[in-house]
Amino acid sequence: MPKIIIDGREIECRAGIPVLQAALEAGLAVPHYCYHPGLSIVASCRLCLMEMKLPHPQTRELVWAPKLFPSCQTPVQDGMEVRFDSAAVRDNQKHVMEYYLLNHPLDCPVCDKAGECYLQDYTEAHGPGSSRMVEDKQKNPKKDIGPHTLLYQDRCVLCSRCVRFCDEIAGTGELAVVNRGSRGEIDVFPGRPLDNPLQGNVVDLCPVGALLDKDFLFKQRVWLLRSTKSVSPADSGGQTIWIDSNEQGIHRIRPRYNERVNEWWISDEARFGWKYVHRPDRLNRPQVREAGTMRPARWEELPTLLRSRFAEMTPGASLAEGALGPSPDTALKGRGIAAVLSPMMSCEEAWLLARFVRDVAPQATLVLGHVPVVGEDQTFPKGFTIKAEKCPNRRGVETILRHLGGHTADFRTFLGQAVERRFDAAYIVGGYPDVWVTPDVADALAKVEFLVVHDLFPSRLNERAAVQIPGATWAEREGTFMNCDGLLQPFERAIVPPEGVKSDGQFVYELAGRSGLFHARKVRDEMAAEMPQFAEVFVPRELPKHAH
Amino acid sequence: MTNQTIQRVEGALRNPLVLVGVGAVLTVPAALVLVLAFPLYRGLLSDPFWFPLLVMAAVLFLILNATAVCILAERKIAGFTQDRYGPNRVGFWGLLQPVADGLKFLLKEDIIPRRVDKPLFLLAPCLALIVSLVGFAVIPWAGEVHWPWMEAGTTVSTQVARLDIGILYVIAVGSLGVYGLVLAGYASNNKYSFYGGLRATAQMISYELPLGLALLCVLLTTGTLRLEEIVNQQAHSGVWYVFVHPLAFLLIVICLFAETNRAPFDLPEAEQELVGGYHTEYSAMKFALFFLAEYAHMITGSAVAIALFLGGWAPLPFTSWLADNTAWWAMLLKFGVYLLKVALFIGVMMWVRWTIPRFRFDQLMRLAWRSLVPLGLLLMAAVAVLTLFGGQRVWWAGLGVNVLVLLGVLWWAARSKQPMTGRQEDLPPVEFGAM
Amino acid sequence: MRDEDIIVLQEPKLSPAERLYLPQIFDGMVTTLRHMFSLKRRQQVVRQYPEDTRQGRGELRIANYRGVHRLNKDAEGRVACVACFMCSTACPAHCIHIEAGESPWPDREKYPVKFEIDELRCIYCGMCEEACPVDAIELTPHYELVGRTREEMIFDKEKLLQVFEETKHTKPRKDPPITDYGLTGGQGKDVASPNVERKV
Amino acid sequence: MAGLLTIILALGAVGLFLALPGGQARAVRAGQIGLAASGVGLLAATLGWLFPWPGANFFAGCALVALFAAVRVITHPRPVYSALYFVLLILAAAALLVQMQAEFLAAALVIVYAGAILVTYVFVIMLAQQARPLVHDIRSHEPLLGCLAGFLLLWSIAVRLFAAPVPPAVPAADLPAAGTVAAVGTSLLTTYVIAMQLAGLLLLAALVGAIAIARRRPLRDPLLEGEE
Repeated sequence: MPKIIIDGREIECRAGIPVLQAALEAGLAVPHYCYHPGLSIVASCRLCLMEMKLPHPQTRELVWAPKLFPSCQTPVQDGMEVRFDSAAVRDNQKHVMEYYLLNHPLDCPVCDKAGECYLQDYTEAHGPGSSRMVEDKQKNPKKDIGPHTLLYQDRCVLCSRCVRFCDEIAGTGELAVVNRGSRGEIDVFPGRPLDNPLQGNVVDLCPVGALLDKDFLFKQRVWLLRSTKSVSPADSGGQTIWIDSNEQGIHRIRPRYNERVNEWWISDEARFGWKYVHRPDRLNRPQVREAGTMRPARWEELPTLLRSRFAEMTPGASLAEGALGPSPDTALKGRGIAAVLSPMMSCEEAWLLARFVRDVAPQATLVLGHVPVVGEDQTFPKGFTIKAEKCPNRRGVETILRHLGGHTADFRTFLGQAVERRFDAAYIVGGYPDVWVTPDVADALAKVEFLVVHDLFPSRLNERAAVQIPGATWAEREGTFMNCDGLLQPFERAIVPPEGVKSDGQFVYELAGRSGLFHARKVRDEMAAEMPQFAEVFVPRELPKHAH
Repeated sequence: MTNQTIQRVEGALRNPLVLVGVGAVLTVPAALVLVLAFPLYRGLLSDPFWFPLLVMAAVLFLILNATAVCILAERKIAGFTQDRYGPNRVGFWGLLQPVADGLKFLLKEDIIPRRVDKPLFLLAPCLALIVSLVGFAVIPWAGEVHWPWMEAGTTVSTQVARLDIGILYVIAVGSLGVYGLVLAGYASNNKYSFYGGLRATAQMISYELPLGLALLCVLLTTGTLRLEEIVNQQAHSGVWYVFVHPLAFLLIVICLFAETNRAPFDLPEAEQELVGGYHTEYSAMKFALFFLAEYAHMITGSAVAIALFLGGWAPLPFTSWLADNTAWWAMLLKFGVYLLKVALFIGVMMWVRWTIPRFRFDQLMRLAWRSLVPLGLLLMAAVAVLTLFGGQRVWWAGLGVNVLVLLGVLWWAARSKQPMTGRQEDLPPVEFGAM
Repeated sequence: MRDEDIIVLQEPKLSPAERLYLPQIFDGMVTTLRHMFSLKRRQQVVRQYPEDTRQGRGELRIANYRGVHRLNKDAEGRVACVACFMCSTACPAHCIHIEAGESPWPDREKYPVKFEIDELRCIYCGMCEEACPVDAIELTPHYELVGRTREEMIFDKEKLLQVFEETKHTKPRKDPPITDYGLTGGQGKDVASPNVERKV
Repeated sequence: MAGLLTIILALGAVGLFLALPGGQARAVRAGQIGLAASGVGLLAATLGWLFPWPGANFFAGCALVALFAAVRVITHPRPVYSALYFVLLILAAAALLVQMQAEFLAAALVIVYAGAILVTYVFVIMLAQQARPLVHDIRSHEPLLGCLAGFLLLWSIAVRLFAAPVPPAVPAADLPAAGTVAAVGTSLLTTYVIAMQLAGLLLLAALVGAIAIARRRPLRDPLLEGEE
């Protein structure tokens, strides 16, 4: 571990990183635009310049060198001494800032970046308070450079982060700096728009408001948003994200740094895939079929109803005796009952539901629900992978099922058995953003007499369900997902479920016969007592502002 | 009714001519009926059983309506004191405001909160009103009257119940007055109401003592408990007992304020602390009953105080004019005088309400127990000694004793380190809690 | 806190009469009595509101009275607001709700698709007016604000613009350049050109 | 006659025993029926008394109200209601006293009991009000012995009363004015002067004792004491 001295403070840092990175990790707010730890270093913004002690050419004595060095391009060396709090450094920052603002329009009130804009923040912290520019500012047209992205060329500071991202991370290289000097600008090739599965990241990367998300354009001011730590349900990789919401509505999703999964990036599926949360056709009240027609039910009556109906379906002894003890009936108890645990469920919910079903019917069949797979895993040059498995918690549910043992089945087998009318009752959990009830699934489940459907949207099961329970999306729940590599990551609730909907966790908590509020953490502690896999969750470290 | 209709009716009501017209239209048939039925009610008027009841009915009618007028007067006085006009929108000079208020009370939603003690909740306002009304039974409204058609020398009394215990009856009934408030506070199942009820109990029990003591001073002088006797004595001698016992009168007035829960002693309904006190949960007519009870209580209280100290129906002090006149016009005059005195008394009570800020509860209790009770005891002892030596025969003797006691108290107050009320250093800060 | 910082106040010494409080009470009663009978004071102080308004007496400071809001229109009659959310950010009562959209006019980017002020929630502090970079939102001297329902008291964009129409004669708009954003001192060229160059 | 009376009173006593708070709802209901039957029987038995002189009906009405209130005082499960029935009892008793020309006693009874003591009771009950009634509030103490004692007392009085002839109608004006304030005062200050003085002394002692108990000791502040 090399030690360097920054502003007279001795700092221990990782070997081989640039001084800028060391300073940022030490908590210094060094301004910078072009540097990004995930990208190659170009040292073009000249804002992170520092003073450094070098040996005097004659005396070999260490003295402050007369020129400034880009801290992003200078790797740390043991014993080196640099400083950022000198007059020269501050002068440089001020002048560079003034330069950046020569042509930058002052339209912060309508700029979507305002509030998280490096230019704004640095101007306030380091820059001049006024511009000496008397000429007309250069004006460039807005450019529509891709299906998701707009480029406001006026606001661009030519840090080239977006260009490097497309070259290095996405490997598609759509963006380039065209022209040179003061005419330089970011552009795409005619006919080759910025359109790759990671394209949304360039908006986050852009330190100013030059690249904007069409989706988020004009929607909100960023200071109104509340960021919640979450995990993307888009694929089984477990990309960590921030959910930015306001007034119980999601407005955008941003990557959350995660050294073990997605680093600074997320896929577009994770970024733009949340729209289904606000679909107007979501189920919003529980319904119970009575004499062939569905009637609205109260949430409070469901636990008793389900419990008693499942108990009825259990042949043999009554529920009161129905512990796991070796009674002659045990062999039969609950053979005709199945619970389909969706890989969209969190580990806690899956566990509570599985336990409930096994509690009522010890011989019930537990099924891992439909696992949607689309194509192949897609790996990008620097290793970022988009998983083919489009559900977040297949592995978590599997772990639970394996632990609980007994009768388990996969979804196909279950459907096959259902067709053979092996099941009298089944509790089906959906929660998928897309249509998952294909006609054959619907037909197979139609053979189940007492079908409980816990899902987000109306589907073909509507006509067949005996009880229909509206589900909540992941943004409305809390819990943990286990990604395909077994990494257990918690996510928090960002918004409340729509009116009439109870979060899945709370419902299964009450279904399991418990009272009070569902706290994922407490349930997880219980699970951990039985399953060591759930003892530790992984929470990536949080980066300070502007320090990525 | 449409808005326009309402506006038109309102506009019409504001016109004094319309009022006069309506009044005339109502008065003429009433007068006709009275004249035609004269022989019928002549018998009633001269009957010693029925006539007082008629007086009672008239008085009750007057008082129940006077309450409405009182509310208007209260608001007007409040307005005037605060350099405002008070209600002046409904009717000429706001005169129909009581009608509007009454209608509002009738038409408002009558809420019975879910978790109240329902029987008691309903009983409380009735109790409060009943208790404040039955006190009128012993008020000698206008002495005796001799109707022209009666035999010479016979009279009928305008007093309903000529009880031997007169004033004791008033005290007995008055002491029941607290139940309405306490039950309202208890039944409402609301902590503010509850505090109001507790405060009412403590306050009324405490102030009954000095009230009784001050009454005793007068009774020692009068030698009778009968209110009609006491008024007669004053009317004949012309010496109203306020001149004999000014200090006792002062005590009685202070206690009356407390007993009727009027400012500055309106702790049971202190809005700033207790929302509305014991009647927080009451609405519509049930609230109106409390309102009515408060004003009826004020009227009873002041009528009793007037009978005891201010000569009852006697029109002028220091003369025995009208004292023995039992003519019907004299009776009417006396009655008018009595009502005028009551009105003035109530006017003063309102005037005080809008002048003096509310006491703190500990101050209130301290005033009763540390100032008024000792003062009353002292005064009563002094008057008792005086009476023993026949001091009731000369009226200025009582005055002298009162002045002496007052001077003595002043002297004591001058010597003592602490003020009679207010902060006292050697005591723990909270004595009676925040009830 | 040191001992010498403590100032011990001597309570005023009360005379025996003052300790009885009665003289003070009578004093106070005389005061209130005097007020009760001073018709002149009453007439000076009280306004008979619907007939006698502040405006009628010329006492309303039109320039700074904070009454109902209005949304100003620019010289061409378009809403002046650029939907920057500054007012709703500054609003301490959270009574302003804006939904922004792409402006249909070439000289600016954003405009409010929806602009609602809950006049019942508003505390009329004037912070929105202070925050507005284009002087689009203003408080007017109009204070007679009544409604029969809560919904009626949520003023939408049309209603707020209507208020402007009604009050523009009593309180004219200052008419600053709309694209200024209050930041450059009137340099009206700072906004990105609305002509989108299609690259796709 | 005496036998019938005994049966009626015994019915009342059993009814009272059952109706006392703390029993089963059905038993309470039965007890109430028993009490009502007993009351009706008593009314029927005294029917001969009811009309001999004007005002007797009023007397009987007040007496019945007093009896009913008295029963409710001990059978009502909620202390506040018990206290209020006590107030009703006092008022009915006062009315009876007024009937007997003892106006002073009536007034004194109302002032002292209803106006002071029971108000204090209500005050205390309200202050000590628990979330739910306490055991000693909802369960009567020694119900059997109490009912038995009450029954015996009532029985002996009733039997003696009914054994005597129906009292003659005495016009109110002819009754000796023993209950007037003057008469009461005179007898208090002549015949019973020593008793009254003793009672006064006793009350004074009680007052002094109450003050001594209730007096608050000044808070002892160690800092201040050190200075002294």
